[in-house]
Amino acid sequence: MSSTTATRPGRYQRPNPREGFISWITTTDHKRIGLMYFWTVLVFFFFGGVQSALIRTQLAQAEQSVLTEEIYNQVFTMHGITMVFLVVMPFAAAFFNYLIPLMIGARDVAFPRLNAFSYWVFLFAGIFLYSSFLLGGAPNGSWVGYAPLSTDAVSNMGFYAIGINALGISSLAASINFIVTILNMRAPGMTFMRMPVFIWMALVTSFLLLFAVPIISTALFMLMFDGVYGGQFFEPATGGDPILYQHLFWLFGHPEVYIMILPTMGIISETLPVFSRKPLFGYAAVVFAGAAIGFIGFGVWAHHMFTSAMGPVARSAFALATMFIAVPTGIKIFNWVFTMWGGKLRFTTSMLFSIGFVSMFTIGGLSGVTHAIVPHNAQQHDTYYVVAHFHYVLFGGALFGLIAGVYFWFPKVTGRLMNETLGKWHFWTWLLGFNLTFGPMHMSGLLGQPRRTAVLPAELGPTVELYNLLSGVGLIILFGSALVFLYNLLASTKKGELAGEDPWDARTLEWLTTSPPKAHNWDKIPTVTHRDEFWHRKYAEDEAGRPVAVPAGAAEDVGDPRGDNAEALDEHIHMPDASYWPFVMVLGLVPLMYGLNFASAPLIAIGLLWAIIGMYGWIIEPLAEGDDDDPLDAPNPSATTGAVTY
Amino acid sequence: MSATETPQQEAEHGHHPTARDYVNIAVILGILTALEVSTYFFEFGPLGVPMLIVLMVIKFLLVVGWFMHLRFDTKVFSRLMYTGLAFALVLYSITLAALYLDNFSAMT
Amino acid sequence: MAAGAHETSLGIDHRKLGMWTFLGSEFLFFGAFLATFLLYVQTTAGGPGVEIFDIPFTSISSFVLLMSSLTMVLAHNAHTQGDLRRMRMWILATAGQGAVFLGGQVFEFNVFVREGLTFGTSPFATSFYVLTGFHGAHVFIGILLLLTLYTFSLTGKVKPNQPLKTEMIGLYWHFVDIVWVVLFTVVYLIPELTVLD
Amino acid sequence: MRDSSAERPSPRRRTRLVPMAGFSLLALLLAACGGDATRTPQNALNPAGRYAQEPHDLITIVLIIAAVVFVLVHFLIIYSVVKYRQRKDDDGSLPVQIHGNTRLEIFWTIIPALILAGIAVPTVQMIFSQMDEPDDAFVVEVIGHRWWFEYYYPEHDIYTANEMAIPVGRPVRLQMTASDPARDPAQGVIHSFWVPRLAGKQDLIPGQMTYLNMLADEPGRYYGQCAEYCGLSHANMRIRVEALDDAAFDAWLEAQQAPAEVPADELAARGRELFGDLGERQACAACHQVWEGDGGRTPGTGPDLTHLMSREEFAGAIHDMTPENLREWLRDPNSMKSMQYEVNGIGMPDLDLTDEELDALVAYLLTLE
Ligand code: HEA
Ligand code: HEA
Ligand code: HEC
Ligand code: CUA
Ligand SMILES: [Cu+2]
Repeated sequence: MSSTTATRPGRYQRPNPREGFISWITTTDHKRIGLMYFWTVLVFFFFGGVQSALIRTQLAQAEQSVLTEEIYNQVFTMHGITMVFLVVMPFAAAFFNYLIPLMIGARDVAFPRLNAFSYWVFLFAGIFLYSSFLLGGAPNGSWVGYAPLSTDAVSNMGFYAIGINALGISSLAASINFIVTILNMRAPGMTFMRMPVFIWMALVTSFLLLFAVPIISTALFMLMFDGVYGGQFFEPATGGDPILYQHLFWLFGHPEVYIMILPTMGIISETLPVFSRKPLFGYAAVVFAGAAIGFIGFGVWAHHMFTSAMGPVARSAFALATMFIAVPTGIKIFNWVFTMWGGKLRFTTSMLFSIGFVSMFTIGGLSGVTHAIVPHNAQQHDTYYVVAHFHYVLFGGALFGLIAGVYFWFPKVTGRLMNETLGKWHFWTWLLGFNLTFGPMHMSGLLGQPRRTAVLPAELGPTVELYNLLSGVGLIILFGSALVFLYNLLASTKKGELAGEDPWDARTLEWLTTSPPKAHNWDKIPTVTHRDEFWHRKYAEDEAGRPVAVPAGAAEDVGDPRGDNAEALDEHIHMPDASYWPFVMVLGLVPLMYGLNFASAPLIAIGLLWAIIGMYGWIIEPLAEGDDDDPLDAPNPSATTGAVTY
Repeated sequence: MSATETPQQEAEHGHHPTARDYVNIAVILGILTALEVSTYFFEFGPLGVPMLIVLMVIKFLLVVGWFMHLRFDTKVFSRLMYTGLAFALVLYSITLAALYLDNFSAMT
Repeated sequence: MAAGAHETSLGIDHRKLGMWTFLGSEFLFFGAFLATFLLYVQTTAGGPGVEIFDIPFTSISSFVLLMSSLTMVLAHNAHTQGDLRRMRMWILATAGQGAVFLGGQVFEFNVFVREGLTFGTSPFATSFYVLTGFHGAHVFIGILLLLTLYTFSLTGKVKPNQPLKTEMIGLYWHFVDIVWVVLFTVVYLIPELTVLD
Repeated sequence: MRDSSAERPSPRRRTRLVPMAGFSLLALLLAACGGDATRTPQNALNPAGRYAQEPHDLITIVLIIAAVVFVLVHFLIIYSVVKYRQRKDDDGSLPVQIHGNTRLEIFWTIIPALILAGIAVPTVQMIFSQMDEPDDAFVVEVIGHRWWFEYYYPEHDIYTANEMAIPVGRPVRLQMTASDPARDPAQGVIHSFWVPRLAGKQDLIPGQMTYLNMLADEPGRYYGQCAEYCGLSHANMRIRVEALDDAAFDAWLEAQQAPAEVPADELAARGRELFGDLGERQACAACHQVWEGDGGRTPGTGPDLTHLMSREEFAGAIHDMTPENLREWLRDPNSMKSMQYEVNGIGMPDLDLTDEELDALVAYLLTLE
């Protein structure tokens, strides 16, 4: 944003388009990056959905062979990978990106280019994973990739090890970015205990990622070294221990499931109060419980290994830890319910999904507790009972909440409302289809149906067959429902009812600015004096605790609670400029990933070199033209003569 | 971000170590290393391992505290580092214990 | 992004906070490989074990790496005083010592391979190479960063009033150093005492 | 109770859909408890011995507690939804802004903690009691291969595959590991042994030994299958356990210990010859043992065929032991079960057998009583 942009001699032209393809490739705006995450996620969700449809078709009847075992195994593996790493996690990242700066009163995240980098790594790692279908078959060692099966070349798990590792880099960069943003960029007055719960959960999630991602990264490196380069980490022939892999995977894997649910818990903690017209019941307890879940969540990993080679002491210890994670979760459930208690509930679609979340997640959580009963876990483990459990927490939990968030913040992002009638259709069919798909799995699991089997054995009996058929029917409903959602999204973006600035009578800071927000979010950074700041600008409480609208002509002027905003622009707003470099650098990752997978030294070298060059471009480029991080940045003769890297 | 990397800012934290302090620390580090290596040449009996661990911890703390300025910087940094360190220590110790002590091979 | 450190909520520069956050997570990265190595210290599948280590040799390269931390912090010290010339000298010294350490590692690996400890010989071998190899990769990146810093201080991209840049690279460098402090003791010295007897 | 409640979803009011879905689930759960063994032979809710019964009793209690919590939470949700919904005639005023209630919050922290502590005690006790080695256990060694189970009876020097016979009323201790193709853990992968009505599952780890206790109270055929994903044909790796009363079990042991008879019939004799020598092609005997009494029994890389006909099913217990099936199996094994012999040597190869060879081999196999 300065006059020097066009005039610097000897330097490449910095991109600064406001629209068009290039503007998306080069953007560093957290809102645009959030949107890119969102749309990419929808596409991957569609893929994951198609894969689940293949699974359900194959299992619709006993002893079918619509798919060969080979294909089936690839399909369920990619389904798990897609849904976990390419749908739920980046879905949360979409919300984090869009909302964190808005909710804490910042103009962007701490490292805007790193943010773009995270997105591009995510996209290209996803494409890399899917390219495996064309290059000798997709990974087929399941999403947990247990060694030594996954070090066998036939499992194609090189793609998994390398692709997920790349996704880990993306997540790690994003988590550092969000941690710094939240710790360091809060608006004046936004103390920790005034932060929205969503921000708290984003912070906890980021810390979980920060500490969990390096662990999976090591596990995946080991898998890659064993599988592609002849390493012996998990090879029993030379004394390698396959159980080590399981520990490392679940050391990450269990925090991971909370990484997937905590963002949703944050969303719910925003929507329920708004639509109940009451503050969140027990804010401190909800925050504390969220942190406790994150913390305890690091100490329960081996509950996925109760039937593995673990002795009774470890089994007992992890059973205890696992059970007690229900306590903080229970605190949250009850606090949410009591947020509704005594309120005035408005059943918007967003509210319905939020209530649906509380209900469905409770079911999934309770079945989770039954897993911790180790003697009986030996019956449940690796059956459809577990499949039911985790779809209830992931789909009924994480996805329900994320969708509640979509309906809630859609007007913020687009300035328009989503169609409520379609929304209600979406919700009820979604709820019905979901329960029909996954409810019966509890039973088919207990009746003896193991997971990850390409055939439904006829000997399990007609009851189990019936349940499987029901699951298939449920999925058809889900697909219809998803189409309603998709239509609603697209149609409402174009011609949805105009939302105005504050359609929900909301409570938090992001509603203080315009919808959609300007590129720089705030004309003037607001000063925060309360938790639920925006609400407190609109209402005061009388002695009885009853809220009354702020008097003095406030009512007629929506702009008034935005008092800060009405003033003129802050002196001189520096926004980070767009940049090619994150994208360019990530392009280098592509040859690197294939090179590692096919053990090709030239490809690896090209990739590394490319990435390093990209990195230099990145370092040399000032964050914003003319707003170099050095106030002394005068045209320096040596700057053009001495620099060689571009 | 900008113009904050001025010498004055460092001064705000007060008692900033001098080059001489750094050299002193390095001398201590060198001596400790020599002590460590001496376990290879001399027999320390059962004292060897505990001694090595203590020396390692001291060296670690010296580098972190002085060279990385943790002693003089804001607590936030210490918390970040020690949280990571504590997580690593606890989690991997439990893992090793489970693998070594409490599996079937150990049972029989 | 307009916010400088004076405007941040914690009064700390973003980059330094980000670096420390990152370093916090690195403990878990190296920890896993170290734990793996400990698990496999004696799993040599008939191949060479810890007796292959040449403690005097590794001691010297460890010492060099340790001293590179001194030159690193001196470089930062010089930079805080705005003395780019001395800063550059110390940076070169640091990078040089890093290179000596790396050279030592390459040499050591070569010797080991010749003595029969190849990457796929045993879990011991693989975990040793991967653990120390990843540390070496960190040193290598550190050297690249140092040389970049050196060049940029010549071109004016890094200026006398920007010691934070040196400090950040220093943090990374010292971290790599403390990892080696741990590795040297746990990988080389302690097994030498316990496993061999 | 019958399972049929699943088949007729009854029309309900929308607002109650959520709880109703839950309740019908619970009803289904209970319905299956007494499930009829022939309709659901792999039913974990229908235990047939103490190692399956005890966990089942424990989980029943936990499920009831879970049901109570479920009902409670949903009562609260539904009550709030009905009572506190914004009415049509709403005056636009806002409800009292309650920020929390510490006493209530402590209450719902402590109560769940107490409940869980209550569940934890018997759980931990049972973990130990289930894993303890029983006193007079009958030991069977189990090796998981891709994709079939091999059993060895160390006291009697018996090898068999997929179908295992055990004595009724006596605890059986399985001593398990995994390896591929034969006893080489280098290519082994993890499997899991699971016969729900007799015991929970336990993984088999290549290079390590794991143990599992089982007990059958009644004679009968118990179904199970591999429960840890082990690659291509994981779905086709099934288990049959035949629990026999003492007399029958002794007879079984005796029959299995006997060497195979050399067939008299001409075609079968020709088959026996081919079995040992297929010219250019790999002989069956390279992988399969048919023990005729000389020397000790030495396992091959494929199932022991000495008493093949004593088994009702073959190939990971997915096919009935009929001459037609056997013939098809020898003609084109991959059509009967997905394997990857060509890729990494796992499974049974296609040996391009001619029709006569097939006839002879099948005739021979049929003599292996
Ligand atoms: C979002 C993801 C998510 C979440 C939140 C959870 C939450 C929980 N999970 Fe789940 N889990 C998964 C995702 C998740 N899980 C996945 C993906 C797998 C399978 C991985 C694979 O193998 O592929 C899995 C598998 C899994 C297993 C291994 C099963 C097996 O393979 O054998 C276990 C075992 O203990 C378990 C336990 C739990 C527990 C105790 C909780 C608890 O956090 C739940 C707590 C919540 C409640 C209990 C409800 C509300 C509480 C109250 C109303 C208070 C009162 C309650 C009581 C007094 C009980 N989970
Ligand atoms: C968040 C995670 C998540 C989600 C949402 C889902 C969703 C679904 N899952 Fe799955 N699932 C997993 C995570 C998830 N799953 C995991 C981790 C595993 C374990 C894998 C393993 O064992 O390794 C698994 C395994 C798994 C199995 C077990 C396979 C086996 O063990 O053999 C089954 C079986 O039925 C199944 C079914 C389904 C179904 C029917 C859905 C449906 O609910 C899907 C519904 C989706 C749609 C209907 C998509 C529609 C989308 C659109 C229409 C958008 C269109 C947009 C554009 C075109 C731009 N899943
Ligand atoms: C390279 C090894 C190999 C050769 C040669 C081989 N088989 Fe097999 N065979 C196997 C393996 C492995 C299995 C187990 C396959 C499975 O169930 O997954 C098997 C299974 C069988 C079974 C089913 C046993 C059971 O109880 O499940 C029969 C019968 C059989 N083979 C017969 C033969 C005959 C007859 C020949 C020769 C014409 C032959 N095999 C050659 C490896 C071999
Ligand atoms: Cu063996 Cu699955
Ligand atoms: Cu878990």
